[in-house]
Amino acid sequence: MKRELILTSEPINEASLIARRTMSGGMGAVVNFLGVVRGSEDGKTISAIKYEAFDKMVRHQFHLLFDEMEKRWPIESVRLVHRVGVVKVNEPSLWVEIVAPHRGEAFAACQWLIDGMKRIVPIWKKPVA
Amino acid sequence: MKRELILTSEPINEASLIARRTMSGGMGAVVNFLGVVRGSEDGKTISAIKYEAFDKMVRHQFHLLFDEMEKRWPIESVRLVHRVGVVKVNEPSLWVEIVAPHRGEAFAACQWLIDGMKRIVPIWKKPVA
Amino acid sequence: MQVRVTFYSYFKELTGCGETTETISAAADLGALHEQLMARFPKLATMRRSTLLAVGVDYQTRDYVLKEGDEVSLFPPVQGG
Amino acid sequence: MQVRVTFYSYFKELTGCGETTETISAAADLGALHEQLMARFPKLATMRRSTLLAVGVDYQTRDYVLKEGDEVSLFPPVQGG
Repeated sequence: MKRELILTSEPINEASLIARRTMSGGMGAVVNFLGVVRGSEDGKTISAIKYEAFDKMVRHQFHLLFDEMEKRWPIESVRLVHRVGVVKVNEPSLWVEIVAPHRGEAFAACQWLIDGMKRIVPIWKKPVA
Repeated sequence: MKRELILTSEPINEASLIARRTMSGGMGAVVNFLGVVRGSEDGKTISAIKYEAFDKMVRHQFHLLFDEMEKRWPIESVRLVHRVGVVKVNEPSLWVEIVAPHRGEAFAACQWLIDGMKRIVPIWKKPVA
Repeated sequence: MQVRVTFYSYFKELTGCGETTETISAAADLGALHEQLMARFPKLATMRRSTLLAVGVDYQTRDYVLKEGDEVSLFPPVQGG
Repeated sequence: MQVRVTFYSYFKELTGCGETTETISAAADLGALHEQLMARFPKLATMRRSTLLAVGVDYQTRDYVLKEGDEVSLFPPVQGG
């Protein structure tokens, strides 16, 4: 399984990520997820979210999740980009892509990965008023 | 709910579809699905799939699915592009996008829509050797 | 009464035609039309149980009563995606 | 024995510092270190049940026995995405 993990303070460039996608002939499904900063958090209007990451542990925990994904599903490629630092409202903070033979496993793995991230990957949010 | 449905014999241009995306401040999740023609069908190597569509009924049935989606989930936008005619191996035949406030409903709706399509939308495949 | 019938996908191969016009008795239902078509195109009968029936752009069940001008479609299970 | 402790997210506000060094008895476990830190930084105790504990880049449970040079992290529930 190909893996790409990017933690970045730069805006997520979907178009360039998609342009770099490679997939082999046996692959029939690509699922992309984009998480976007919403204009309110806990009912309060915000202008941005500041993401803090325990960088080294983030990388390690994501790779533990990738290891487990690889055991569970026949995935060819996983790519994940997470912003750190200040992300303005309406900007994406997370981009995930799964390439797999069939849609069932692509959807399952993508959702499982995001759920796993929200459980164990040490990233925190702080609303910016 | 915004709806866009395209049946086309032209290649699917993901980059331009993504560039045209609009979403309001309350939206936090975008799920994209890309279905790609695989190199084999029922164990035989193929070079392409020819898609036949009962055009008018395809449009009607998709809109019935969109109506139902709108009742079930708070979706802001659904866009779906399906190729007709010959689609070569490794080329996408289907592109779907759901924009919603949260990821749960975006994933659920996207999968439900594809399942619904495979149940009722009159499109057929013919492998090309 | 006459209705126009269109076949899709490999039903065109089974019948040897894409479209036909079928004469049916007044108040015949879709089930009766299907039987008549299977008698005329015996290969269609091999798909009896998995045939989908539509009138216009909507699916209909076998007890749908046909009206003058109805456009009927017969096709195998759909396979989009 | 001394261990380095790092706080993340609003634990930094609760303790008023991002990093500290804590002196612990030999063979103390992570639970004992947590108790010691809550005694030193009382506001940490409000988060007692939801505190996550890591040594290096791995989560550890309270019965993990600390070793010289361990880098311990304390933080609230994670919120990526």
